[in-house]
Amino acid sequence: MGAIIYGHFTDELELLDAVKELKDKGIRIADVRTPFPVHGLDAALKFPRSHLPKVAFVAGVIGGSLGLLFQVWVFTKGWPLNIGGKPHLSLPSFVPVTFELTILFAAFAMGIAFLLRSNLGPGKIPDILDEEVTNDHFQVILTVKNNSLSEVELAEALAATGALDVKQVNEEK
Amino acid sequence: MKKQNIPEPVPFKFGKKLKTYLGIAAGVGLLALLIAVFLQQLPSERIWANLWMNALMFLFLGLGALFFWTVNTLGESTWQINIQRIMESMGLTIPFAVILFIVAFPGLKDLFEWTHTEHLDKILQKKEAYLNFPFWLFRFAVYFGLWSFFAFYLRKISVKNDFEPYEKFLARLRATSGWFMVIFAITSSMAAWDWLMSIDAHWFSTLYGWYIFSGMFVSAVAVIILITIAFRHFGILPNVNAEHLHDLGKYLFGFSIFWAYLWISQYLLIWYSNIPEETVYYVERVNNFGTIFYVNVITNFLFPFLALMTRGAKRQQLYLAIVAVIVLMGHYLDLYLAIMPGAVGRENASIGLLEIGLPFFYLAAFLTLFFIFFEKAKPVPENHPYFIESSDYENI
Amino acid sequence: MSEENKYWHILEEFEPIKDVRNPKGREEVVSPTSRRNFLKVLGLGTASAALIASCKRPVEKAIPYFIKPEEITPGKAAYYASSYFNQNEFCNVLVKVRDNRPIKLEPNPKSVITPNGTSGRVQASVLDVYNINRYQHPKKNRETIDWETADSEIVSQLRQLANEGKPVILLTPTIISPSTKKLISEFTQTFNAEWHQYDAIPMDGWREANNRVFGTNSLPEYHFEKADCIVSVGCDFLGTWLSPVEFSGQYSKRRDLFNGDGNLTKHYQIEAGMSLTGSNADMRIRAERADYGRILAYIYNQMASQKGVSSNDAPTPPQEITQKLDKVISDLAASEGKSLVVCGDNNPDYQVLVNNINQLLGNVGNTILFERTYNHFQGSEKSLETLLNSNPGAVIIWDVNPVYNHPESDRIKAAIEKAPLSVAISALPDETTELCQYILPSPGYLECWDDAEYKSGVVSVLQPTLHKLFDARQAQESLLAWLGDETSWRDTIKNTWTADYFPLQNEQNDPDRFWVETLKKGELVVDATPVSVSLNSNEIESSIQKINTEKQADGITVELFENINIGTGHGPLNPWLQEVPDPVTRIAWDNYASVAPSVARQMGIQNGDIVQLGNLTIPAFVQPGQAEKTISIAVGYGRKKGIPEELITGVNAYPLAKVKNGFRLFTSSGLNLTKTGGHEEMALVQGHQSMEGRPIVRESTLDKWKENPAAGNELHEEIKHHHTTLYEKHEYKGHKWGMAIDLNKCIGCSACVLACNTENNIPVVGKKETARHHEMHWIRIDRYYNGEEENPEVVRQPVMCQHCDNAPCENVCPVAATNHSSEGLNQMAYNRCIGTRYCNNNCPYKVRRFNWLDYTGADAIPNNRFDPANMTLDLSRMRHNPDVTVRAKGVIEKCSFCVQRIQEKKLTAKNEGRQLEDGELQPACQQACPADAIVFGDLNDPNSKVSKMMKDPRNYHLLEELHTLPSVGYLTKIRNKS
Amino acid sequence: MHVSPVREPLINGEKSYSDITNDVMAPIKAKPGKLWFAGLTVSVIVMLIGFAMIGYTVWFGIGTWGVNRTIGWGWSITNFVWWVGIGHAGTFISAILLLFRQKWRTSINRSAEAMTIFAVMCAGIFPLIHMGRLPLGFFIFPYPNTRELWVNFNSPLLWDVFAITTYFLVSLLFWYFGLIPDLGTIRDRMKTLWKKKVYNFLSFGWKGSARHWHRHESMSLILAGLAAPLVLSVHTIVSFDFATSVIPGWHTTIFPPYFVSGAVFSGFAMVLTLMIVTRKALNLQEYITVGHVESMNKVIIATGSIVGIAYITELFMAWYSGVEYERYAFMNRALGPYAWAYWIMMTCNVISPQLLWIKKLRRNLAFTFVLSIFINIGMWFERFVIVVTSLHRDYLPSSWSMYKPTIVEVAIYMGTFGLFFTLFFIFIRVFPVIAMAEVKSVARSSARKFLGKPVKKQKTKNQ
Repeated sequence: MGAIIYGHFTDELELLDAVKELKDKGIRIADVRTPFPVHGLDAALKFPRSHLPKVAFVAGVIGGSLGLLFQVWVFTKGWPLNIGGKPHLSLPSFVPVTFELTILFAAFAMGIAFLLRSNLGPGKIPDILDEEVTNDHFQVILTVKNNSLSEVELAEALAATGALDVKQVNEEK
Repeated sequence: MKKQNIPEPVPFKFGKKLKTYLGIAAGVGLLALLIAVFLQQLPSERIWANLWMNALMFLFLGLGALFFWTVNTLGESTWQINIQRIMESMGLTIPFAVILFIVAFPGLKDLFEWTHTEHLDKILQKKEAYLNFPFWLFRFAVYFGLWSFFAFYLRKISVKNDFEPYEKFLARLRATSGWFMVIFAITSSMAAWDWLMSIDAHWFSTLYGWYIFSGMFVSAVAVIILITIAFRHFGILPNVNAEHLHDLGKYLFGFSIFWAYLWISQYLLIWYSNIPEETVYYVERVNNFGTIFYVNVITNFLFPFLALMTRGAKRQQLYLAIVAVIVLMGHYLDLYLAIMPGAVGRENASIGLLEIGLPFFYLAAFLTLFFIFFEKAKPVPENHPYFIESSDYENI
Repeated sequence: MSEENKYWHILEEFEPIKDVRNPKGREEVVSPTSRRNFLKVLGLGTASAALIASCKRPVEKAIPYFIKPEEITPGKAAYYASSYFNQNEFCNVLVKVRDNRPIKLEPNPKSVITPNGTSGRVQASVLDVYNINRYQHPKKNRETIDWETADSEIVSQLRQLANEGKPVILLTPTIISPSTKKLISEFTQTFNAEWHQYDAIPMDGWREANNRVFGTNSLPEYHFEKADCIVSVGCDFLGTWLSPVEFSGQYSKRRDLFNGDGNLTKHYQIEAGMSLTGSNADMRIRAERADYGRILAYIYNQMASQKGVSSNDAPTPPQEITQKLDKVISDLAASEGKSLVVCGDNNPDYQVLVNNINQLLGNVGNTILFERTYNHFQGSEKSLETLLNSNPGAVIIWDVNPVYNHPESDRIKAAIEKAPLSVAISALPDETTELCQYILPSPGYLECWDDAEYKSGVVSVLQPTLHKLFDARQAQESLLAWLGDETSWRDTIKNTWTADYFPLQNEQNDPDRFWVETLKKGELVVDATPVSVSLNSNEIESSIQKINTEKQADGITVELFENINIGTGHGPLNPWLQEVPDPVTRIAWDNYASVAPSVARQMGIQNGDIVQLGNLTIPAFVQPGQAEKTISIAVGYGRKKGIPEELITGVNAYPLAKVKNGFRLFTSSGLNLTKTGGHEEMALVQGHQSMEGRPIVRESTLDKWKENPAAGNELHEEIKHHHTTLYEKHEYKGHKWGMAIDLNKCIGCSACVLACNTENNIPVVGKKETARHHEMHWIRIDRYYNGEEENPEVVRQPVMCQHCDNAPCENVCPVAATNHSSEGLNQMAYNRCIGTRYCNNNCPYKVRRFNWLDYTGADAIPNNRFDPANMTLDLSRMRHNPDVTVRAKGVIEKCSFCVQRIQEKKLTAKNEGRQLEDGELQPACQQACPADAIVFGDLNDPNSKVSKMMKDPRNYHLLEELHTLPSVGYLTKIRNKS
Repeated sequence: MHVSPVREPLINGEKSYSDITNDVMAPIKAKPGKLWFAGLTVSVIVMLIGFAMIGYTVWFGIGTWGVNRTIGWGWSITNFVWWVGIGHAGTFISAILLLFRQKWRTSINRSAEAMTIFAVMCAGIFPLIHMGRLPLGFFIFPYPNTRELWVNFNSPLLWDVFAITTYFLVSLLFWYFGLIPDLGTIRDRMKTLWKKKVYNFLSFGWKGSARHWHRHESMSLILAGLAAPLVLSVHTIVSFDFATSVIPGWHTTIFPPYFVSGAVFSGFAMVLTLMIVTRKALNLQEYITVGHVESMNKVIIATGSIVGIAYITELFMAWYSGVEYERYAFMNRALGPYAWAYWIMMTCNVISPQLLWIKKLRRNLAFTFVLSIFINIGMWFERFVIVVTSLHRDYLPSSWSMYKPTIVEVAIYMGTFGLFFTLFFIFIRVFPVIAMAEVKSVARSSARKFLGKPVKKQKTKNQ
């Protein structure tokens, strides 16, 4: 049922114009694939801001507090040793480890969140329609499923924006 | 973006209303001083220490701004071009700080233990080759001479470019900035030793100069932010947009962290080794100025760190202005903590009318000079080769 | 410790430790280590069991160890009174025995001669028993034989020789054992033998001088503690002369400002090479060795003219010396009857002068007493000469090594080789035993029964503390066997004592009880007949004349001296002793030619450059304070036979000694010093000599101290005043251990270092490793020079872990392997240590030691052991103190304040339900210190000695400006000079 | 986005997007040459010798080194700090320069980051093997053990464990997540099936979707924000190893920022050393241009001058302190037995970079190459001076001594070079040395083709 229509551009400026054009026509764009992050595409596609920074923040807070609390516990409750006459609660000493754990947790939580959210990961097989999108093709993908227009109309609309090689495949599912 | 599309800035007029406000502020400051001297009859060292502290803060704003401008010039960055004239004009106030310092000169004996040459202890005798008044005065003159020269010369090149658009000015600006950077790197540290560290004459810390520098830089950025927001608000700098505020906010955020980094570096190392020759500085502050000691870290690190962490915070002008004001006050407190325990001592030091009121005079003086200089040139260096870049960029 | 039998045991009569709380025989504290080592000993089970039995009754069969002998509580040490005597040094000791093995020697506080401490050599001697190089079986022409064969062959030959009328020579070291003397006289009578005593470094010249002046060749008692003014001409009385341990104690009594009244001795030292004693002097006068005679003559003449006695013409010493001597003379004159002049030279003419000076000063009868006399140094060159000139039929050489240590060793060698029968009785192979047909191994003194009369009327016993490790037999037992006497040697001694000494005392009525009590105490003091002195001042003239005719040879004079660690070089060259650096030069493992700095500069000599002196090639060492025309070389090095290759170090300097007028003199003049161009890396432990103006050792003078007891220590108050801290001190409830070291009393003898080595199982690393600064000593004695290099002042400072309360080392250990105990100890968890050495880097005192290689064999990796001195053999490891962990490769170690002793004594006190007494608890260094310079105790107890010392105005802490808060305090050095 | 015409293009040679892909991928596609094999062989041999010497050290003990009771750390910690320092350039370039919007970073960040990771690997070896008991090294991790003894959180070495581990992991993450799109690019160009599969596995199924890019960019920015203070913290904590102590010459408060600056300084020098050779060997002159070299040289002169000022500050403050130990320590540095090391350090680190004030020299590749090696040497000596000359004469003159490395220490140091270059040789064959996607993203604003600038004759010959 759900056919996929796609075509590509060789210049990101053309792509941007095309996306705007399609959007103006009320056509929903399923995906745009580019060899590099195109400046202004996020806005054109009206992506909301990513939540990854929030993940990083929360994870950092967790990592930092765990690190700090653990150190405090070890030195005041776990086994309060007298080390060099320093106070058991030697907070300045705890700064470096707390800091490092904050960064470690934040970075890895964000990395993992990115992979999960984007469904990426070792061994994932991508649905590649045009191998040149990782080289110099800027590809626009439309689906019938989330558009009210028919396959032909969509293809025409896409071709009208100047897209090259407009093709159609039927989704296997 | 084309140059034509960039809105023309409104030339700034140092109006009467503004002058009146500044006059009132200066009056408040003077009144506080008079009350302190005649009514409260505060101990002389507290009066002198206040004059000294405010003179330093006055200098810091100009010097920090000059540094900010030159470092951005050297880094070939562009975003700051739209607010460059603010920094330039702030830098021009440097020579006037001399007067404020000289006003405090009669109090040097109250401030600096090492000036009492008649009874120096063993350690101070060892330092006498450096810490003696004639040499100190000589260095004072050299620092101000060099800084003033660069402030005026750089400004001259910048303004010239307004009338003779020529690529070469950029090169000269850069070269001069380079020289200034070298001079500044040496003199800023030395000045910090001369004017602040030697108050606690026995104490020493290699990091001290850089620590003071970081505080100075953050204070200057805070003031730049406030002026920028005001000018944007009053339409004097129509090109300034959220992107510029975002960048300024990032600097305030980043360098507050940098300041905290230097603070913890110095404190941690001295705390860790616990050698009396070094701990004496912190023991005095932790024991006798405990509240201020911790409030200092909170206002200057924890507060801006949390307040400016999000993207939105840095782009919201009112919010950013409030943060900047608080951070500026925080660094005033930092300076207080650097000077008072050594110069005044725990018995006599406190924050009262004088400490709160007197800065108004200095702030008014600073702003008056600033407005005078800002008025004298175009609000933006529109012939700067990166001017268009500066008006057309985005933060990710 | 009121009851003495609680203190140490004897084997004769076992008295179990009375313990109220613990049922008898129950183990108290058995650390895992001791249990492990204990099990190891099971391997030796038979021998161990046999040992217990052998002392009481003949062994009939081996007893398995699980039937625990009554006397032994595993994990609990027993102490036996015994004595150490090694040719020229004597000390009463307690032998600490753990699980049947003697592991440590401690001073016997009941001793009248050496109650304070021991020397380093005594401490180290415990290792000699466990020497793998010892002879293990009797031998004939290098073939192992059994004792019966050896005995029958020797006896038949001896009888034959006796019949033939050929002299049988018995050559022994000085024998101070009354029982042995009796036995020898029996032997000489039976076999028509001649008995000669031989000393490696003799004092026969001095005895001769006493004979000439006092009419007796006895060696009198010297009382340094009674002397207000000591003048020593080249005499190292604190290190090696006559009775150094005894003298150190006497000397330090008069250096005590903490207990004392400020009445310090004034000590002048006139010498050529810097000696240990010279480095402690209030004023050291540098003089050429060749000038000693003239100096003594000058002093005598000045003194005589003051006294109105006729003086003799004598050449005066150089003027710069006479100037200084005048002050010496006036000080001597001011303390008549309370002064002491001593000289270390064996030249009888010098000693005649010394005797006369002392006589003029009225010292004889005051500081020099003939009531009791020393019995050692009986050897005489003349006696040896008769031996060499006779044509002996048999030579029995008993534990002396003249082939090595006599300048005319060739003649001795020839005499031995010529003799039809030559027998060596010795524990170890050496140059002399090599030449003998029969070699009869003798055991170490810790395996022996013996007695000793060191001073007349002061008789001590030696008792075995260990079953004989090898098939060895005491020399006395051999003599008994040859005499056909069936009495055991122990019984012979006992018989002597019950016959000779029992009547002289009146404490015990029963002779058997008397014997047992004597063994417990280890010592018996009986009245001695004072030697009568008849003065003869006529000798002086001829002596001065002889000095007058002393040829002033050009060139260099070499003086040979005895080094405090190696001594005469007799015995097994103990690796511990070798590794302890010389207290003056701080060089270990070597001897060298000490050269004056000016000479060295002139000739371009650097430390370690090989120089030639006569036939001797030896590395040079630039020694500040060395006289320009004198070169000092230590004897005792360069032994080659019977020593493992790694331990062969240095050069034999004995050949430079000279026999002159029938006396062996240890100088050699008219030599040339030349550089050979070679170079040798010496194990110099301390490369930098100056304190660089730092307040490390603080000192002042007596006059200033009298005005202000904090003189020289003004910094202490100043620093204390400036002390600030960012965190409060931890509180120490209960005990807080601390140590105070009186720098005025420390003489630098290194006994503490060796005691520490023994107590704490410190590995030996060898010469190369020491040269690479990998030495492992937990305590070191820093030595600094002050003033001009021609004749600097010397200060010393024992430095061990300072147990800082704000320890920089503890902070930085990533794994918390070092931290602070609740009693203020800076403790190391060896098994936690991963060896980052960060702690050592951050220790301002550099007292931490790292196991660079597998020195101990405790490492898990096989085949990587580094053990040049055979210290990790099973045999050597029997000596280990089982209470102290042996550290593995890659682990940091350091002074623990002898925590094992602290724990032991705390437990003892607890079991006895009482408080620990002050002074009861002594770390090994304090215990061994003959000068009482180290005091340990509880700082939380305001009445403890250490607390009081810490409050003394002289007290300071090393590097106190760093606020490390050390638990060790130092008391300033106060020189008696103006 | 407007770009001022006075700016120099970052990519020369009229490159289109696919040109960029092809140029960067060329070394991956091509068969490796003889030189590459020779280099790899030498590196592997040197590395194996180094490993053998490490085995020797672990077997026989640290006594095989020249360190002693006075100088507990010799070459090992010198090398550690040196390698860690070098490992600072990569993350500095990709994180801090990203925050400062320095576009020239895109051409060099990939290889610089790889270098960072390799250098940190080399660095990490030293604190491990300098332990006397390496097999028990796991004690440094706070794991629950039977004695319930944790680690000492007061110890800077422990902080190091956390800092270096975090730095290594986060740098790896940052580097690898940046690689993912480029690995996708390689996957799509690979013809052999197994290679395609391998690269697909490595590229995590990347397909260039705009949503992914959106998140990727957002993540990169935050990662940069996290990595920037991390970079500062790592060498700060390394400096704490010394600065927290009480040893004169070690204990000084300026160490944290000065070490960071020195690290970036040495890191950039190493990047330059490698890049000047690599760009030639891999034919990437048009991507890594003289302009890049000049920019890096500017960073070098800035950081080098900060280091120089720190040296002088230290020296002055030692005098100013009036503390005799401090004064002596610095006198001894400049005039003592190790003065030669001090003056090598001064010459290489402070004096020679000042030549870069001259624009011609900044843009001269041969000069830059030589200078970068000078700086590497100088920075090694800086650490040597700090570690050894401070320790060899500290408080008590009785314990002063000298230090000389043994052949074992030298071989281990060389071995880390072997490891470093082995990894680097493999890296340039397997991964793209230039971040293709990032270069493409700035191409429109910075490539000569898009700027429509005529190719100017380059003045430098040795490009």
